[in-house]
Amino acid sequence: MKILYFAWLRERLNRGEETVFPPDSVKTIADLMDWLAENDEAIALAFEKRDLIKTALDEIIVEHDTPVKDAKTIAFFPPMTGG
Amino acid sequence: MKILYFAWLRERLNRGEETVFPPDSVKTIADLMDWLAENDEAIALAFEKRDLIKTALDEIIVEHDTPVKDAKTIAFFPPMTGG
Amino acid sequence: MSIIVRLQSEIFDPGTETNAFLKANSKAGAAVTFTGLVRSEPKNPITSLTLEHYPPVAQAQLEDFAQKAITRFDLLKATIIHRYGKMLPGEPIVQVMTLAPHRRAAFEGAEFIMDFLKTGAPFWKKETGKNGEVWVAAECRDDDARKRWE
Amino acid sequence: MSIIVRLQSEIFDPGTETNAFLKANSKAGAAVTFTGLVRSEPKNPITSLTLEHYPPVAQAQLEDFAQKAITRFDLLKATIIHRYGKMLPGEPIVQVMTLAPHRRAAFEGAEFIMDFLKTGAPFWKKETGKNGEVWVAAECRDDDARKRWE
Repeated sequence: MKILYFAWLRERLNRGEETVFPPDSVKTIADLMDWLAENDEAIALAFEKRDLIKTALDEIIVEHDTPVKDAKTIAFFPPMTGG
Repeated sequence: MKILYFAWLRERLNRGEETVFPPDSVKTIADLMDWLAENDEAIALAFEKRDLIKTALDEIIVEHDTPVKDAKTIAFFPPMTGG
Repeated sequence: MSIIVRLQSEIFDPGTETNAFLKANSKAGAAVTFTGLVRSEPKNPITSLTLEHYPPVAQAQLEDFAQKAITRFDLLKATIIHRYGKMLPGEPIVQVMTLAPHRRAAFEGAEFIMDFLKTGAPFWKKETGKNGEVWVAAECRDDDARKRWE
Repeated sequence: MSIIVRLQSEIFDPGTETNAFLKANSKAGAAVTFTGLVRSEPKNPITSLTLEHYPPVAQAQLEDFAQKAITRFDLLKATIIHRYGKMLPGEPIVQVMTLAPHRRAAFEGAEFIMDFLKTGAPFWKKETGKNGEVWVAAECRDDDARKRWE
């Protein structure tokens, strides 16, 4: 499963992309965030305020309770500031 | 006193401008319209629906109850359709 | 000068006017350009549109609307270009441009000016088509549009 | 094709884009162009603005917003141009253009697209100024602006 990070998340974590292999217990994006945070202090800190982290699953913007089964790419990013 | 007519008023009356000398009994624009209509059948017909006639007094858009004393120019025109 | 009002019979180029209007103002974050075009619908085609106007009053009214928009929405500037005389389908009739720090003010300022301009400035449209020449009737919805700013 | 969405790092010319968009459509009576500019206020001057984006999702979201605007307001067409990468004060960031038979639809369509674009498409702004690089925080009023269309 490919993970993408954007904007200040990317800068803080010092990477825009990584590949991870979460266990079967990771059912939703929220589970994935917990699991990533457990294994990485920087991620734990960056994910502290959960509702400030937006997500996309296979290029569709989704909520944290979305199942991750069979997902190829999960993106994490701060609230969008376009225009 | 100079009278101006615009758009379909001008076309129907076959003139865009005329000079008139209303009597002292003409106090307001409404009085002026009555007096003009008395003296000209085409104007009487054109002014039939009073609220469809807009007016300007010395280049300021005003209501029919505005006094005409000392006015140099009174303009009559249909509802505006700009843009 | 933050207000420009131009009445002209000559055609104008919408893009050139937009670029001239956008010239450097570092406080500006948002610009809105509204362009009104001569419409000719298939079911009621026209060959030309002719606008009559009352020059001094048209100029004064448009300057007044632009000034009210600047004050009310805190615009950085506003420009109105309005044509008169004969024009052809597809040609621009009017262009209203507003510049503001943020988008909401720029949008509202331009809409405000257009809503007042439609029924509050002495211009009259005459369409020439297969039925000859027809004066365009004022529309109630334009009066309603103006009233929403009261 | 009634929808065009272009993501690009290159600067664009607002007037040229407006003129290309206005190309003959006889049913059109109203065109609105919104241009978002890099703002640098005297009390908080910036030297540049950098936009990061998530390309496929940004493209898909903007196409979706344009399509929704066309359906909801019966627009004749809509174009969105959005830049990414580094840009300088005064430069255009984004341009949204709508074409409709009447002005209200053109205005509402452009505002609708901008309100969704601000918080619904994956772009992130970073300002470079005297305090170094600062990621721009999302604004509540932008969320509110989006909600008014619900």
